[in-house]
Amino acid sequence: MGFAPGGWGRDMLAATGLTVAIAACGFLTSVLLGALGAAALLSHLSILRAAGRLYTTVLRGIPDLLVIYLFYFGSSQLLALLSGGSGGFVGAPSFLTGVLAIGVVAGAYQAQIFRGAVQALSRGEIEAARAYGMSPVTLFRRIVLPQAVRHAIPGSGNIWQLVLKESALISVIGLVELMRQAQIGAGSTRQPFSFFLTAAALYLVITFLSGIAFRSLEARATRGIRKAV
Amino acid sequence: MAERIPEPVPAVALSGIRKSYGSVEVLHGVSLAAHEGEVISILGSSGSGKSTLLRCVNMLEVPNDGTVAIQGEEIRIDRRAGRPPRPSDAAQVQRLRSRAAMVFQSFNLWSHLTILENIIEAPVHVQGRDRKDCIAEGEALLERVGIAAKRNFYPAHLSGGQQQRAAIARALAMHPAIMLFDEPTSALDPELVGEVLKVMRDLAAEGRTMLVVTHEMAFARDVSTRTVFLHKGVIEEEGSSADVFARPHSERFRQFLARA
Amino acid sequence: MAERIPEPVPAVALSGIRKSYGSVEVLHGVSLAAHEGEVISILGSSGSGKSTLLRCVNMLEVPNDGTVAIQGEEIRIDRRAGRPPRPSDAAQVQRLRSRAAMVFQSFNLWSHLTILENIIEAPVHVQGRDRKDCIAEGEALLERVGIAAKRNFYPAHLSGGQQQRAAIARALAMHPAIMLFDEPTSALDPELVGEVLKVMRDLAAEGRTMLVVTHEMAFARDVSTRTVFLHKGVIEEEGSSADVFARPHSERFRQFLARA
Amino acid sequence: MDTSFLASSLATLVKGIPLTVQLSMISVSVGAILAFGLALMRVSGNAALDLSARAYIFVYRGTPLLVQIYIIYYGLSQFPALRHSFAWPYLREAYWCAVIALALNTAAYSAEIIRGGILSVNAGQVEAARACGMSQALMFRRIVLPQALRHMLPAYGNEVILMIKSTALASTITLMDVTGIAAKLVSESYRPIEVFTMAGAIYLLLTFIASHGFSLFEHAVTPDRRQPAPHRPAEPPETLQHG
Amino acid sequence: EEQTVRIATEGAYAPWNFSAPNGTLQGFEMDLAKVLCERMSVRCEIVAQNWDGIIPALTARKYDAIMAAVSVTPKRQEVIAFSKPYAAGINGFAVLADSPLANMPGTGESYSLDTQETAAKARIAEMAKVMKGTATGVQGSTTASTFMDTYFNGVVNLKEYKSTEEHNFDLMNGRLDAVLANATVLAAALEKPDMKGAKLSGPLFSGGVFGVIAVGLRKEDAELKAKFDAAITSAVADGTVRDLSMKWFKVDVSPRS
Ligand SMILES: Nc1ncnc2c1ncn2[C@@H]1O[C@H](COP(=O)(O)OP(=O)(O)OP(=O)(O)O)[C@@H](O)[C@H]1O
Ligand SMILES: Nc1ncnc2c1ncn2[C@@H]1O[C@H](COP(=O)(O)OP(=O)(O)OP(=O)(O)O)[C@@H](O)[C@H]1O
Ligand SMILES: [Mg+2]
Ligand SMILES: [Mg+2]
Repeated sequence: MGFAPGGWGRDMLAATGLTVAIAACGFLTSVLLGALGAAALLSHLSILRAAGRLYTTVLRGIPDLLVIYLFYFGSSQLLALLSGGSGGFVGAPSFLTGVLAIGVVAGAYQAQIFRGAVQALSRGEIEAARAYGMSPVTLFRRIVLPQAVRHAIPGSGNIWQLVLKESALISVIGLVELMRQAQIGAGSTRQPFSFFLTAAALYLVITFLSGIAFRSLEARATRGIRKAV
Repeated sequence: MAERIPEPVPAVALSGIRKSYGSVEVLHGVSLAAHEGEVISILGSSGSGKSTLLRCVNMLEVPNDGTVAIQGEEIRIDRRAGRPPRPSDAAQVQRLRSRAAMVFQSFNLWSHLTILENIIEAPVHVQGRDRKDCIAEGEALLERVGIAAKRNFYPAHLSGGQQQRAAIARALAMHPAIMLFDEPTSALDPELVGEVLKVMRDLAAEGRTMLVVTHEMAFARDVSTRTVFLHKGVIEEEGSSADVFARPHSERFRQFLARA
Repeated sequence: MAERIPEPVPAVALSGIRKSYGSVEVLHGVSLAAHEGEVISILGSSGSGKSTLLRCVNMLEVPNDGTVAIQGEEIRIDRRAGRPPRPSDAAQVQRLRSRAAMVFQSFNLWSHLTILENIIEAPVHVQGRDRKDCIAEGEALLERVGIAAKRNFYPAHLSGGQQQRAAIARALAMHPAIMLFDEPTSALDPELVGEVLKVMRDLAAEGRTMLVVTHEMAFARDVSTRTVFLHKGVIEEEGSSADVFARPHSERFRQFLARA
Repeated sequence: MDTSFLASSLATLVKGIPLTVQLSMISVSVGAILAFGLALMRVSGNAALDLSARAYIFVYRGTPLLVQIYIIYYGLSQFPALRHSFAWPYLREAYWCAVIALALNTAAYSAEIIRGGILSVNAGQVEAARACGMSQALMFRRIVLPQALRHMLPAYGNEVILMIKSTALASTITLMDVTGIAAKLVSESYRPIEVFTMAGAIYLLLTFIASHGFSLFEHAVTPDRRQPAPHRPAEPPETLQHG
Repeated sequence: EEQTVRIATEGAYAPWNFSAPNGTLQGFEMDLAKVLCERMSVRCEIVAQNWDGIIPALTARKYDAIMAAVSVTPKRQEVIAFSKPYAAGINGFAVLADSPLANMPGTGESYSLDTQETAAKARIAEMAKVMKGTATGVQGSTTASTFMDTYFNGVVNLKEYKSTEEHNFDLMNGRLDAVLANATVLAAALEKPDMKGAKLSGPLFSGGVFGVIAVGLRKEDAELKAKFDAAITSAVADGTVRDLSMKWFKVDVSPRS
């Protein structure tokens, strides 16, 4: 390890950066899809409910690697088909496909978490918002979201951790993120321990920093709430 | 006969309202019209369906049968068989709701917002009014109900009576044409009850239509123009307040008055 | 002088109770003793600290200063500097609490239990009584407050008044020596108010000690043995109910009575 | 698609199901018990307990499960003292290493979920329990946990599903679970898409059973979210009770 | 104009192919790739790719060739094409020096499963007697695992690992009695201090299931295959491959043809 020429520090840090970038974009995607998924699960239209259930069951159910493969090879086949030729590799950019694949999988988990968070809300307060003429969008934005955040944060924090680790799977489509860099280092120097421990430490640093963010979010979301325990 | 004289459009018109929870019907066809500027007291014993009736007016409960019209506009309800009834046109319901403010029996203040934020929430985000104006008005309202000092508190940190007053202020801030009050003075001490009833009397004088579920006989008799007595989901007695209290027709209502 | 006559031990003795939320003190040294069989009404305007005082009796709020004794046993409080005060002996508090049942202003029925389950919960699991007996008794209590038909409903499916009656039944099922009522009739119609006050009168006759926060002047005057008027966290008036209503000393209380 | 290849892969992969199911069930149950303890430590209000639980959760959520498995399986065996201790007969076995690693990992995630459930219980509900003299433990058991459970089920369902899928990492330490067999099939056939699709179908089936079980359970414990049942099963008639 | 050929490698299989810090790829195959590209007069671009996705990405045209110590097997040949071999797969067992397996029959010898099959099988039969019931580790999805499945099926308790380091760990801490792996990789590992006390035991095997190592190509790229074939043939013939092999492995792995 270390930053001297011939040290692996710089590579590990660069890979950490990529990991954070993939995870952050994937997480944002998952929040978006999760919100839509939860809306579908809670909808009074049975067709939307069924769609929500299908989404969460299938994407939570199949191995994530398979989803990534399908996104990557599937999308390149699709692009090749669209561009009409069978020339070279029509690459959907790896980063984008990776982020989408991760976001779609994690979104299925988020959907369940958001559903639970919404169902834990006080019915009375939602009714009050309805009674004051809020549209579903306003209701969601002004009342449901800020309160659901409170219930959703611990679960969502888990999903963030999941996404962070999941980003390691992206290496199969050619991106050198932290875990792949550790494997490269381990295989090249034949010293797996130092590389995996360094990777673990770097993951911990990310967790530590993101933990601060989550805690301040949680503190904000629980303003004015009397704690039960 | 009087064909040329146009009937004034009622602010709220309920007709033949039936409402069931599961297989139990709690409203058995209630009809009621409130004209502009009328104050209607809804009396009745606990569990008689008063809250349910009030909640049918703004579609928090969708009646299984019957119609609701707000200022002449009938709310369209989708009652296809095999599923619970619901409004066909969500936008219509939102529009009509923003003209009818409600004070809930259990207050239902938004727990993540301070009292002042609770009050300006709907005016700013539903009615799209200017935030600054709303704050100024909200503070004036809080002053009026005597909890200005608590404006930056969260609901969980208020006493019951303070919460109820905040809920009343929240409804007033909407400048609604129609007000639905569900026992708005239940948590207040007698002094404050007097205050709040005075506020309601002023609102009545301004010509707002009010439906008030109440246990305050004095209010029903002296302030409201009309009194309705609900019993087991049926209107047992209805008429001008003066009449009803002076000459009650229904045996049940006579009993109710006697015990009060 | 009267050294030989033992002073009866008060069922509840509060002395010098101070309570602050953050930097705001809401009780400024309240002392109050309730002897066995006494019914004390606590009057006061909204926000004067009535609920807070009641909650200090069973340590839901731990006073920042002063002592609380239940049936002669003083609750030990750990008031080390730099952190909020709390009871030193959790077991003691639990024991004393199980002798003092409370009806909350906002009912606080357990939402995951049916009404009957709510009622038998504490008798079975805290007092360790026989489940069958408790069910039989619980059903009798529900009958008495008029909601026997709702025994298998969840609280969310009850009207406000029904919830309040369930909360009263839940407290009664504990056979407590001391009862703490926080506005137990606020959600009830006048008929039921009469019923519930009758129940409370019976309890008083049985010799239970009661502290009742109420806005019902009639109850304070006619049923309670003593009346306390709280104003801004201080007891402004205290005495036998007959005296207090006939010859109020405090100017503030006179005003309160006048406006009621 | 080569259906006969798919069928023969499926037949081989099915042999891995018992191991996958065993690993999931044992680690989820052990993990749940640990998680419960950790969550209690988190909300105990005792600074020392809270901090140690937090540190545990921080480390276990913060590092990849693969690394954890790696450290438990290869790392611990680096210490000769351990190799000569009573624990070695267990730690020697990849099976127990996998169970330990998976259980410790899910404990950290589940603890956060349980904590979230506990925190979402309304303060009034707890006050009512305190007011009637419930001990802390009784209150937890009778009031807080049943309500917390309702709120946390969706997130916990997620965690169990994740766990079922995470058992796949056991294949990295020589265990032949569904994934281990799949990897072997891929290396023999070089048809990853087909093999992984079949393996995926197996995982989908397992997770579907789990998520369906969770929906049923959630439905069963939330009668208060629905309209009251019109006709409850009749209580035994009065005469019978006396008879 | 010069044609560009993109070659994928794993970059984590020292000393065949591995990365230096900052990502530059090195090793036997990297040196060889340079030689081959010169002889084919094409411009080469080398990319690192995780082993797990290395063949699918080739067929998806992400790159044109693989040089990542890929052995030629019939199954792989169903999916992709291979050039002429540039190395032979030579495998051997490593055991602890103080174990009963320390001096298995045939230590120091080497057998080709192609040309000396009967003799090799005789040796294997003798070894099977000693190794019966022992725990043996191999890297999964490699020719080593195929060899064990073919010749030691049911004899030893076979365990599959993700990498050779991992089975080496378990050899050192006593979970395994023996490992079978590519001799070049084992030899490199045995030089490290943490494998002190381990040694090669029994004969080295080549040919047969170990087959040969060649450039992986898409089946339809016949023209590119022809170019690689020509370049490899010349590099083997003039001893370049042998020189590179001696430089990186200290043994000659160049294919005998
Ligand atoms: N958790 C809290 N944090 C801060 N202030 C509080 C909190 N609880 C109560 N207060 C304040 O303490 C004062 C007394 O409250 P309390 O609930 O005792 O009033 P009350 O006499 O019961 O009034 P009401 O009749 O309206 O119920 C009020 O001004 C209230 O705003
Ligand atoms: N969600 C529900 N599910 C089932 N039954 C309900 C539900 N809501 C109300 N009810 C029942 O409907 C009846 C009428 O309730 P409602 O709340 O309208 O009474 P109310 O007249 O307002 O009584 P109160 O004066 O006690 O508030 C009650 O018997 C109640 O139990
Ligand atoms: Mg009501
Ligand atoms: Mg109060």
